[in-house]
Parts: sequence; structure tokens; C-alpha cells
Amino acid sequence: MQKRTREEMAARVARDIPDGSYVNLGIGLPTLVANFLPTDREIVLHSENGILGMGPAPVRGAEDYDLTNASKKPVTALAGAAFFHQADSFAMMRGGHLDICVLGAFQVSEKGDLANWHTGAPDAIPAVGGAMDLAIGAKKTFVMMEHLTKDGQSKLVALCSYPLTGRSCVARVYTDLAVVDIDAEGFSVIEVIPELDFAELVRLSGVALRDARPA
Amino acid sequence: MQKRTREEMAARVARDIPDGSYVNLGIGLPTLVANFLPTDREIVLHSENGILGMGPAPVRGAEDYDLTNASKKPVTALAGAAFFHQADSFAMMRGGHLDICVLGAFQVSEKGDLANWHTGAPDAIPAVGGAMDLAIGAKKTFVMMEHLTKDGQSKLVALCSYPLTGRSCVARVYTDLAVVDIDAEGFSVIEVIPELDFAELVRLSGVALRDARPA
Amino acid sequence: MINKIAPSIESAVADIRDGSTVLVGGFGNAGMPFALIDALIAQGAKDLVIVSNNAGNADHGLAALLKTGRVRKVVCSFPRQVDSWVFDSLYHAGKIELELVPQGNLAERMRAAGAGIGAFFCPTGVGTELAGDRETREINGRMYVLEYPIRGDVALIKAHRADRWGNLVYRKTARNFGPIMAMAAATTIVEVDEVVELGALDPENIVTPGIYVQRVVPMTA
Amino acid sequence: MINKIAPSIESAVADIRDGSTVLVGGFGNAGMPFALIDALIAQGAKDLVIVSNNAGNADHGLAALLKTGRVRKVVCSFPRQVDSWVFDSLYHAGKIELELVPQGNLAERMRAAGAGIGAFFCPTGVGTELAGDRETREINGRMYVLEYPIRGDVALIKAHRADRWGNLVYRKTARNFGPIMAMAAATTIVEVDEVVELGALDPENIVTPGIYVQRVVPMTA
Repeated sequence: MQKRTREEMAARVARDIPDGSYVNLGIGLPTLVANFLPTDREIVLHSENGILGMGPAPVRGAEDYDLTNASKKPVTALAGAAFFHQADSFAMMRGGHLDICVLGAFQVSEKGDLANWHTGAPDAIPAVGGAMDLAIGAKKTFVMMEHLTKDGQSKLVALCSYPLTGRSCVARVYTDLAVVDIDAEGFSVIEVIPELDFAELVRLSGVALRDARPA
Repeated sequence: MQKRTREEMAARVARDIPDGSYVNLGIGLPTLVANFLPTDREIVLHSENGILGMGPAPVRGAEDYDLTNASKKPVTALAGAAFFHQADSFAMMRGGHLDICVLGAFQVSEKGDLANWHTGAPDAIPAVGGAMDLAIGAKKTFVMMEHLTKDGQSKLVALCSYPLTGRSCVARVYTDLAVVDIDAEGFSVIEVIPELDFAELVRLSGVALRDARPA
Repeated sequence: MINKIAPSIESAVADIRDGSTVLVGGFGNAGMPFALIDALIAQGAKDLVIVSNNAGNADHGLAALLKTGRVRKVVCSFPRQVDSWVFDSLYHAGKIELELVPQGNLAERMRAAGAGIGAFFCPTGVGTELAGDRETREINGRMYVLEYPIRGDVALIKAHRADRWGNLVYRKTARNFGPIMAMAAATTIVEVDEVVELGALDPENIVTPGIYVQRVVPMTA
Repeated sequence: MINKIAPSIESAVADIRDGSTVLVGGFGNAGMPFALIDALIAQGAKDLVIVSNNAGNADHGLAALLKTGRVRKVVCSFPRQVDSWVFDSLYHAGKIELELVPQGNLAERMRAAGAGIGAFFCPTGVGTELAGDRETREINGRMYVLEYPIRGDVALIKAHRADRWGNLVYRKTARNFGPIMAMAAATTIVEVDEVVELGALDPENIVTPGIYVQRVVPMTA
């Protein structure tokens, strides 16, 4: 079984982002999606530190450390970009104006609960940033993550064991094995990678999954 | 007895506005204060429709109807002026950033309650604008009004009979007869016009007044 | 490609439905979207709730819309003006409903709608009849009234310049309610003096980012 | 005459008292007021509460201030970073208190302080441990948590240009928390790349009006 690579996952997410969307790509894995946005679509990227219309990393030597993304890495501003302060930036997110945000996750529950900010380990220093605002703010919250932890535990769960980032907020999960929608009835699989059959996906996931793949 | 004219009242208020103050002058009588601000002081005028650093009326022919004051009359912008939207403008007021606002009034009570937006007459169309925001927002709210109504009723009252604009918000009242501070103990007169003795002021006012004039 | 420039003003307002709540920009005439209001009159939607600072001046703009009898209710801070005769006569005839809101509450309630705030404790209006029977609370020794967001189905606003992404800049105090109405409405329609190339507006100076704008109608067309 | 340009950076921070709540601008290093922080370190105030998005990077700026041991508590959204070793070791040693606040709540709570809002029902953090035991309420079918303003005794921020009235413009994403911290603090002190003549900043483009600024420290002096 050939799992999807990080790049293949990113490309798969990118395919589902319509022309004209306002999108926030969370730190970590989701950042990769920017590299795969179809060039025939105009998609406006939001970064919560205060920019709409964020462009790619600058060429070497052209870095401006007053123009960074949420990971504090230098970026560029496209024609049409706008800068704004933090309350205005989060108003965009919390007010439901972003079409899509893509977040990484530790766990997603069948109710759409998201856990991605804290492992809950007693000695870990917690850090949340804009994750909780993003999770509940966008019109659609997509999650992009490996399907299983390093030791084979499913990250799709009946109930999150890690501290929550947001409740009932995830609309769709893209993993290295499948694409899974979440609605009132729980997980519903709309795509599985080749070479993996549905029964095996269910076994690996250890949660109830409906088969909603197009015939 | 020579009552203070409207201009004299305005000049008297202007005298009490320190250099460097941020000030909102309400519509009506308080607008006159702008004409009497001492020229050796730099005072920044706020108008709630979205400007700090408002200047005087333009010369004839130079009117710009995109640059108006709260009375919708053309004004100018001084060097150092800034424009902003309504939520930002009222944040300045409600957040306690203005040093002084000067408002007209129908009545002021000994507790500092202000009535200036509505006579309560059943057929009158009520209109409030920014009066309630101004009344409670500035660090100090000054009132500027005639001491008596046209039929001789005192506008300083024990309890307002007109609908309130704000509670316990007036710090000082400038009338055509006196200057009156308001504190926890009620009205305290700090100035009376010449030719009017204190007893007569009390009689005209019909409320308890302390004599707090400098010896 | 993103192109929010509407093909015509008629198309820009075509889908405004009967019963809509319409946020209308302007402080008096400054920032009033006259062309969009005329287009709305021609379009014919009725039973409207209008949220605006004033209730119309003279016989044009908002006053002309009121005169059609298609406005059920006005939510505003200052209806009574020397030239508000259209509103005045409708009001006295009992033909229009008025909800009077202090100007700062009007602004902050629309901003709250745009920013996802569920409700807020507000210092303005405490102890006045405009607080009605709303919930009050003492916080840190000060009294507040609980105020709720005002959302619009549509906002009609005026700006100075726009690009095809819908980024806006305004002109002087005509900015007034434009930026917050754009945040608070599901569909924001803007009339502008001029459309400029994408990138011509300095990203430092954009007042309303295009995310809040759905349709732009140039007045130079 | 209004002249907010401070005679020296030392004089600008001289009256910051022990026990103050200090809002410190910046998102990582962008917008971080390094010179003002160094001046605060030299000034010596202790027992401080710092409100900032992060808890310091490497050994300079906010990290250097933490290292002095004069910070009692940090209120921030994202302390843990690859180069936050100063905070990390203080935290693990139990020598500093942390209040973790979602970034949007941090921003909105400071904005609320500046705007006179007593408290607000906030959509972020509902059902998470960061909501703690705060009051919750369902409004229009959605759950909210009640959040309170964050006020500063002092804000230390960085801007790009200022005039003698304290009007400010920023540079790109270094704007971040500057404008809202300026609103939320009793005394706002700004370091700027450049001071320009009064009137040189276009009134359409001023981001922080001078009313929110008490002292300006030019870095070019």
C-alpha cells in the first residue's frame, strides 16, 4: 500500500479549493498546500498575523522581516494584498468571512471536534496561537493529517482524548489514506487511496465509517 | 443683571480647555466654543462622524461635502488630522480617550444626570445620534446651557423630568449665570456672574447649591 | 479569476429580496450610495428594514426610497433633521416603524456582527429608555447594557476607489459607516468613484479588504 | 503645543512602576520594540505582568527582559517556539506564571479595553480547557464564552513613522498588535523608525491616531 505523501495530500487538498476562495493555511503540514494551488485559480491567502493576499517566499536576499507569515517566515505580498492589525485580522476569521481554513491535527472526532494544540502532557508548555479562532471561524474547516500516529493509533476517534481546540468544527479530513467528510451522522468516507480496501480502512481507523464514495 | 451671551459662555468654556486636550464639541451651542479656543493652545477636535484634528469651516467655494462635522456642515482638516470609521470613532469616545466633551442640555440633575436628547413629548420624533456615547465616554463631560428655560424654569434640577441621556456623567455646567461643579454632594457653584448674588442664584435655580467660589 | 466589478448596477442589486435587512452607508449625504439606492428603488424590493445613521434628507437617496412605501422599519440614530420631511410624515402617519439606537451602539453592533461577537456589555445608554428592558450588569464598578449584533442581508455603501478584488479606500469623513457595514452584511455592494488596477492601492492603506465586498459598481462607467 | 516626541528613551520609560501590566507589541520579532524593552531592562521595574503574543525569542528583546527575572507573569498565545529557551527554562523552574489566551481573544480583549466594552460573548475556545470556568451562553443557537478586557498600564510598541501628535503608521505585518495595544494602555510609548513633520502623514492613511499615543521615541536620533 502506497500511502499519500505529504505533497500528494497537499495537492489533494488544493484541488478542493475553488477559484476566488479566501483561505487560511495553518502552520505545519497545511502550509504545503500553497505550493499546489492550481495556477488557473485566484485564491487569496490570509495569514492571521495581518495580511490578505499573501504570496510565496521571497527570493534569497529579498527577505523582509516585517513581512512574515504565521510561522514567522518571510513571505511576499501579491498585487491586491492588504495589511491590517490583529483585531481586524481575527474579526475576519471569527466573523465567518474566510471560506476555508486548513489545519493540522492530533485527533478529529466523529462529531467534528478538533484536537490540535496540546498533547496534555504535564511537562509540555502549552501554546495555542490562532488555532482555536481558526477552527471555529472559517466557513469550512478542513483538517490535513496522517491517518495514524507513529505507533499506529487512529487519529480519527469517537471522542478526542487530547484537549480540544474546537467543538463540532471540522467539515472534512484529508489523510494519507482517505478523504473523510463529517456530518451529523459522523464520518463518511468519500475517497480511499488505491490498493486500500474500505474494510481495511475501517479496521485501521477503529471507528465507524460510512462508505460514501461515488459509485 | 447682564446675563452671559452665548459667545461669552463659549469663551468661558474655552478658557478651561487645556493645551493638548482631545475635545468633542456637541452640536448646537457647544459648537461655538471652537471660535474661542486660545490660539496659544493646540487643542485637537474630534467629530464623531470620523475625524480627529477638525479645523474651521472652509472659505466659501472650498466646501467639500465628503468632509463634514457632526452637524453635517463642511469643515476642514488640520495638519495632523486623521480619518477613521464609525466603530473606531466611537471606540475613542466610549473607551475614555477624549479628555473633554461639551454638550448642550435640557436639564442636569444634582447627581450629574444629563437630559439632552428628547423632550419626551408624545408627538416628537426622537433622535439621539452620538449624545449618549459622548455623555458617558469622555474623561470629563461639560454642559453648556442657559440656566433657565424660556419660561423661567431652572435647568439645574434635583431629578431630571426629561428622558435621560446618561447617568452621573456631568462634571461641570456652564450657564449664562454661573459655573457649577457636580460631585458626590451635588451642585457646587464656583463662579457667578457679576451683579447676581448667590442667594438670588439659589432662588432662580430652585435646587440646593453650595457656594464654592474662591474667597 | 476574481472580478467583483458588476456588469451593471441593475445586476448588482437584482437579487435583493423582499423583507431584506439593508444596511445603507452615509452620515447625512456624505458616504450615501445614491446610485445604489436609486437602483434598489427601480428594482422594487419591498417590506425592507433599513439600517442607517439617518432616515433620509430632502427627497433623494434614502428619503426617495422611504417615499416608495417599501420600507417597513428604519433602525437609525438620528431620524429627525431639518430636511427629513419624508420620514417625518411617514412616521406621524404610523406608516413606518422606528428603532432608535445610539450612534455608537449602531456602529459597535454592526462591528460585532462582522467580528463574530455574540453580544457585548456596552456602557452607552445605561439607565436610559433606549436601554429598554435589556439585561444589565455591573462589571468592575461600572454598569453596562447587553447589546446584540446587527446583521445585514445586504449592505449598500459608497467608497472612493476599488480594485477587482473589492479592496476599498474611502474619501475623508465619507468613510463613516462603510467599513463596518461591509463587515456586517452577507452581501456588500459598493458604488465607487473609480476602479483602479489590482495592485494600484497600497496594501498599507486599504481600509476595507476585499474579503468583505461582493460587488463593485463604478460610477465612471 | 503638542509634542509627544520624548527627549530620550530613558525619560520615555522612566515612570514605569513595579507591578505594572505592560503590553508588548510584536509577532515574534516583527513589530517587537527592541529598544524600548532594552530601556525597560535598564530602568529596572520589576514584578511585571507582560502581555504579548509570544514569550520571547532567542536572548534578545522580550527574552532578555524575562531573563532579568523581573517578569512575574506572561499573558500570551504562543510561548513555545524553537528559540524560546529563556521562557521555557523559567517556566519549567516554576519561576514564571503563564496565562495562555487564544490569539484572537488576546486581540479582541485588548480592543475591548480600548473601546470601553465591559465584556463580550466570544465564539473562540468554547468547550476547551482555555475557556476555564468562564460563563457561557447560547445566543441564536451558538455557544459563546464571556471574555473580559485586557488593559495595560503601559504599552511598548513599534511603528514605522510618527508625527509630533503621535499619529502612527506601521510597516507591513509589523503592524500586528500595535494599534490595539495603543488603544488598551493608559500610557502608550512607541519606538519609530522616523519622525516626520506634522501633516506629512496622509490623514486617510493614519493607522493609529495620536489620541492613543503618549510618547514617541525616534530610533534615528
